[in-house]
Amino acid sequence: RAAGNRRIAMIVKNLGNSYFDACANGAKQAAGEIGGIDIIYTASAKPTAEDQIAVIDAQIAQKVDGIIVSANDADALVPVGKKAAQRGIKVMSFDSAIAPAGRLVHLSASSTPLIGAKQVQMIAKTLGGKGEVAILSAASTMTNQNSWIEAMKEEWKKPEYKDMPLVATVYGDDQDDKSYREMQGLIKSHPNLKGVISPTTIGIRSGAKAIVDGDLVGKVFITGLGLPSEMKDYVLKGACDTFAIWNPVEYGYSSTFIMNDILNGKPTSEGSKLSMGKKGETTVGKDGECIMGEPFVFDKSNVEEFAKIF
Amino acid sequence: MNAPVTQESQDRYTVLDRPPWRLRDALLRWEVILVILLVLTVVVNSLVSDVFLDVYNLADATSNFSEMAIIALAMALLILVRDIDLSVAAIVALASMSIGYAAAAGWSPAMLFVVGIGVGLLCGAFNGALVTWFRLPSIVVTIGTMSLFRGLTQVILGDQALTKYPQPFLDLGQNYFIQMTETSVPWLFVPPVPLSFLIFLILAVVFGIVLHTTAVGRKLFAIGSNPIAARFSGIPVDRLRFFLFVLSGIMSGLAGALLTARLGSMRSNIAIGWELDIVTMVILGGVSIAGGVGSILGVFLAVLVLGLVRFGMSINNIPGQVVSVYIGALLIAVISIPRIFEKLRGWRAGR
Amino acid sequence: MTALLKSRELILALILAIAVAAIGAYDSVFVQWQNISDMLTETSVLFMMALAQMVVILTRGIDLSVAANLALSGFVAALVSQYYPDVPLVLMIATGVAVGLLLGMINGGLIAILGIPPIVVTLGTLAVYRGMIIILAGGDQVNASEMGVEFQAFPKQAFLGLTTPIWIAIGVTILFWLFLNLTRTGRGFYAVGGNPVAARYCGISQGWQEFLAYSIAGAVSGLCGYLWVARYGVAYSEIASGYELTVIAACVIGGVSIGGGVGTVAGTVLGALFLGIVNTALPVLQISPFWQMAIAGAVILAAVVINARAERRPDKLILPEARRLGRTSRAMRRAGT
Amino acid sequence: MPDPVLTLTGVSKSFPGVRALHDVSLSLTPGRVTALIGENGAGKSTIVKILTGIYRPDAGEIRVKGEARHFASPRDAWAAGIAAIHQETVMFDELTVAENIFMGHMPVGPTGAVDWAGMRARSADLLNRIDAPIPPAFPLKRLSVAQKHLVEIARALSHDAQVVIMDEPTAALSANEIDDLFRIVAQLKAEGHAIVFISHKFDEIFRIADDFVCLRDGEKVGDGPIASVNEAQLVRMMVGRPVDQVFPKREVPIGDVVLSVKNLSNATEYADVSFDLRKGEILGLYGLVGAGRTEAMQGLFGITPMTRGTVTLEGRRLSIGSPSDAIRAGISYVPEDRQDQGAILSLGIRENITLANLGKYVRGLFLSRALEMTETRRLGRRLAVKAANWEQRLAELSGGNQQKVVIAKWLATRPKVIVLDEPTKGIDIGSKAAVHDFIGELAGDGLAVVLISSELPEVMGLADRLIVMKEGRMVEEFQRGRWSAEEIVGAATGARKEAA
Ligand SMILES: Nc1ncnc2c1ncn2[C@@H]1O[C@H](COP(=O)(O)OP(=O)(O)OP(=O)(O)O)[C@@H](O)[C@H]1O
Ligand SMILES: Nc1ncnc2c1ncn2[C@@H]1O[C@H](COP(=O)(O)OP(=O)(O)OP(=O)(O)O)[C@@H](O)[C@H]1O
Ligand SMILES: [Mg+2]
Ligand SMILES: [Mg+2]
Repeated sequence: RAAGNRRIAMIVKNLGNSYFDACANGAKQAAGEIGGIDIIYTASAKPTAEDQIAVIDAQIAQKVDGIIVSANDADALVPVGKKAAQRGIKVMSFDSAIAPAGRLVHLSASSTPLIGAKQVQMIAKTLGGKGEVAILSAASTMTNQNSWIEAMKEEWKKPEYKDMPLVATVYGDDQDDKSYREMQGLIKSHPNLKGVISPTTIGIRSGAKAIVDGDLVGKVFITGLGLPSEMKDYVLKGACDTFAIWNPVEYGYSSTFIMNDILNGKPTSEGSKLSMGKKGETTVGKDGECIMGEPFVFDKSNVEEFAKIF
Repeated sequence: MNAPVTQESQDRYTVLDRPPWRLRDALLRWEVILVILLVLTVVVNSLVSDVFLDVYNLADATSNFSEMAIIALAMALLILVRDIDLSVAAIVALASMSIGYAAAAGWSPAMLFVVGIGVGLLCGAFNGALVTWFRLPSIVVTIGTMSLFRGLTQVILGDQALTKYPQPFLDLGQNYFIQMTETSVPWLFVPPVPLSFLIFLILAVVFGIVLHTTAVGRKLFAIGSNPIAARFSGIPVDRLRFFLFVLSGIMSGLAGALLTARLGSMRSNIAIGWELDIVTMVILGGVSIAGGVGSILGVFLAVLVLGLVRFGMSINNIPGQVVSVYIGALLIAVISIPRIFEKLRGWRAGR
Repeated sequence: MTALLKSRELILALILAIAVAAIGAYDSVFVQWQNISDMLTETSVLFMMALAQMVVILTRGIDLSVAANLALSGFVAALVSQYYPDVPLVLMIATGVAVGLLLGMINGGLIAILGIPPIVVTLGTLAVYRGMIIILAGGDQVNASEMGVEFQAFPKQAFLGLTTPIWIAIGVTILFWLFLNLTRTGRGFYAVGGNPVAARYCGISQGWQEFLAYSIAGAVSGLCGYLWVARYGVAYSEIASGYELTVIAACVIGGVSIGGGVGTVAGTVLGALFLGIVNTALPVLQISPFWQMAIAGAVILAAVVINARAERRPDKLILPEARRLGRTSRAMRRAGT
Repeated sequence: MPDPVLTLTGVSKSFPGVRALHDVSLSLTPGRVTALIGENGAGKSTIVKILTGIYRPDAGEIRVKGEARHFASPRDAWAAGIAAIHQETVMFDELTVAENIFMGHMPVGPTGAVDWAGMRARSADLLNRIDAPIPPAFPLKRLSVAQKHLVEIARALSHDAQVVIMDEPTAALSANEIDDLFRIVAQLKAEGHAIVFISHKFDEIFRIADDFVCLRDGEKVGDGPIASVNEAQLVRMMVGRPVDQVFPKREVPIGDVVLSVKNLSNATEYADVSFDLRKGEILGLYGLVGAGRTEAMQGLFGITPMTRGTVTLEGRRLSIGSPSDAIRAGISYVPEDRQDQGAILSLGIRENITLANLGKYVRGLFLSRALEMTETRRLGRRLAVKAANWEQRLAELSGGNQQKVVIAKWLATRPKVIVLDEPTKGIDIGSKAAVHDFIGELAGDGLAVVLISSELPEVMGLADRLIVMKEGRMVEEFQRGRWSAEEIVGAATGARKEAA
């Protein structure tokens, strides 16, 4: 690394996950645009708070300038976040938040209510507002999935969904085989099931595969948060009508720009504005929450084009 | 008569008090290999990175493995007597959850530790009872209780996290228990020490003394070497094994309390997968999985080697899974060294 | 052999039948053909992995690296499919098997030649194999759309109402049965695990038997790696993580003794079936997901306790009256005729 | 005399720190039984293992029918026509009788598949040949020790070997089974096999052997036809000095009753065992193998606690639930199964000897190595344990020396009552004298001894009183001087009762 460069560590939940790889690519892109920044992209072997703390400790030991984290646990990372702050290291979270006490700002891809509402709206549109729906989530311990499910249930209270009851919530633990089995179980135990929402990239791809494999295309639809490269086939085959996600490349990109502003001494109090490079600006909200934008919706018309990118 | 016969037989063989000291034997001792490895780790790390030899960094590094290391002490004794406890991480979860609820009910920090240790004790007793009463292999029982204990945590906790703890309790886990104190001499100072590492140090000394110098320790070696003969020698084999499972539960409960204080939050996946890391520590420490062989010093050294290798690699930004590859390779390589020497000696002798 | 020996499998089969009947009575979906077929397909990998693990355990060993091996060899097979889509499917599967075999041979070599305890070797290679996936691909994964169509379609094809994974599992099971019961090498596993010293005195090479056992476990893991990756349409470092313990649990439920030398193909198949049913029945029965792990744990414990009861040796029957009542003499007479 | 079928010339073998064999030569002739004799650790079993391809000699040559052979594995030895019954039990408990007989050389059919039916048929033939009607499909774990032994013999025969080696085959057998075995040996001899027979019992050697080879400390010190030597000469050759051959009975005053056992019973193994044992008394317990002596005494010792009956020691009712209860009360038990129940092979001599009463060596909180060492040296020398040093692991000692260490362990507990279960099983003649002397001395010091032995001369030489057991019950009691070998064996087999 060039001497005098700033070092920003991007610490994600786990490696070998194309979503986070895309985020890191975005971060490197931003670093190139800004100049004078080195990105350290790393993660622990297991997606647990304990292991992530060890990785953050190693970054603190190196006295990096800033740390961007996708947290495995919101509260458990607070102490280590505070320790970093004490040693003059700026901490922010993206994707999956650290509780406010442990970081300066959190960049949400989109607002939680919006993400939740969006997914309910997507399945309602696909099903025409009629039919049983279930949720296939990641592990029951994952904070962002849980808060989206809360938001979905909030949206569900609206009268237009009265013919579209939520019948079950199951957990595939972000493992393909378990998600697949849970999906099969859902289909069998709820013969009238029409739709499934899966707010996780692993859940949605395994769920879609179970639909295709079970010859249920047209009978059951899945939606949720997925990656175009993984979902392309299933959209084309019809297991999935629409799904959403933000662009993870942009997500990493924006986070890096925000961190750059913080390192440059920009205030992070409520109401201050932080740059997201060519994505514009974001305004810091309550508890240091920032929002990148709206989730982007994919369907037959655009999925192939984006599949080439992420 | 035959009195002279026995008189004569006293002097028939000269039997030495102990084997003659040989350099090769000493060098091939497990602990010596580990010391060399430890020195190597420190030297290489401090050459590669200038932030390695920093007392605060090292103190932080110890807090990341001390809880596991505490459990490893009990696991070493279990493996020594040919048992194993794969449910330790699940016990940590169950204990941590109980602490979470007790904290929410407003219990004092001391009581939280008591709760953690108490729950651990119960879990350990459950394991011990299944293993000794039903005469089941411990690896099988604890694979079952591993699911059962963590499953119970999930049943009770669902998707919730427990995050309310009294501040003094959190301070125990998050601040240094002994503060850095410098003296007028630059190289003479009291380093900062986290509570968990301090407890590990004290326990390691206690375990080492009990195992290597007391009658109980000798009995454990006997059980590990031949449990049937040990029973015939009047050693309460099942009672001691039961006790070791309880001990393993207690250590897991204690580790659970320390971990909860350090994290300030717990979910049902806390400490997941620790069991294999702990077994790795014990095995690298030279405790034989076949029973009857091992030392606490070895386990202590292995804990430091593993912890510092891991820390050293992460400050060089090597990702977690790649670190695991090195650790796995290290484990096999180190265990192979004496065997390769033996083979070589055998070949040379054969020729 | 004698009915006495088979009693353990009988008990297990009985429990299984009762469980299926009870679940079926509670929810008829469970006993519909579609569900049973799905269940068998899902369990077929477990069948094969458990059988291979059984051979390892027979030699007093244990292989903790099977799941990591499955992930790595599945990943390599997927890479072949991604970069050389024109390679015939058979060769892709063969690649998976070959990689698995190689990894198994590494385990076997370390264990048999250097004499390192199996748990140590496989604990080490477990981390190494899984990490190799990250190193190999720089963190990339292979997605469904990147794998060949045929590559993914194969595990879904059905003949005579059964999918290919089921047929493969049946074939592998028969092979294992023939191998373990009708070959000298097969009986050698029992000898080496039952009494290693005695096996040595009988001219059976412990090292060779061990090497073979881990190689077999490796090759089967490779085959299952392909099936897994093709079935779930994704290959990356975390697939089948923690699966090794499920495989061992299946063996143990099936009555394979961790102490070595004891275990049958029938028992292991029943053990795998048992876990397969538990894993697939819980979602179908709409049991709260939070309960699933606890129930699985309780079931494993119950199964091993029952097994231990069934296996408990009768005391020595020295007193004539005890012998008259005892089973030993009766069984002896039966075996004699 | 026919040509030798097998010759061994200049064979040497060392283990780390031990020279087990040095320049040993011997030859075996068809139709003759060669006895291999020597003290514990003399190297007898090492020769057996070299002949069966388990160890490779460091130097020397093996010739079979004049042709030099190298045995890399037991298979090579079988191929050369050599089969052995080893000193260690070499059996697979979980497999069937037929598999035990044919493990390592199972018959295969044309497809390469194991021919189970053929294997069972051949097993049945072999077993019939030695009058042992054990069903070949029967699981081995359900056989008695004697039956297992027959299976081992059948296995040795299954190779169609010209040379059959038996390493202490009689150590675990009682008189009747030994007679059966000798019948088989005679039959093999008549069929033209060359037989190697290893035993520490001289009566057996003189009964069955034609030639002898004597080893001392790994070297051959004599050989020739057995008729050319007498027992005293053999012993001198073996030990290197004269040893008094008769088991001398020490006359000691018999004191008050120490132990009183009434109606000791459990459900399946023994019933109504009752006796009084006095200070200084040696009570013999005789019976066929499998008569339940071991089980009854293990019941007394708390291994498989009795279900009925009372045990009174020095007037105090005991309730013994575990060995530690028994040891605390002052009862010790030297088990018959050295490898599993007696010796802790991976621990050293010192650690073994002090194990049963560790409390005695504790100073403050810690074990005192010095105290342990004193006791180890005292007992080790007393029993003439042959070892390089007192820390040597038991695994590296010969079988007989292991047994001595196990006896030393129990003597170290200084009990009031000691039960010795086949204490001299596998012990050489010199050490046996030492053990016997020691037993006498213990009695002289006021210890009460129960001696289980399947060796009739031993019990008759040492015991003050003799109880014979059969099928889990006491059948007769004899007083010293008022017994004969015929009466005792008759009681043990049941022949006596039927005659009466
Ligand atoms: N595997 C081994 N490693 C080291 N030393 C050994 C080994 N096997 C035997 N020895 C040593 O070799 C010597 C000869 O042992 P061996 O077993 O042949 O004696 P033996 O004559 O059969 O005695 P016994 O009558 O007690 O059976 C002994 O000193 C023994 O300690
Ligand atoms: N039927 C059997 N099943 C399992 N193990 C047996 C059986 N018979 C004997 N054994 C084993 O062999 C050892 C010796 O038993 P043995 O047949 O000599 O009976 P015993 O009661 O010890 O004879 P004795 O009364 O002559 O001492 C026992 O310790 C036991 O473990
Ligand atoms: Mg011998
Ligand atoms: Mg006996």
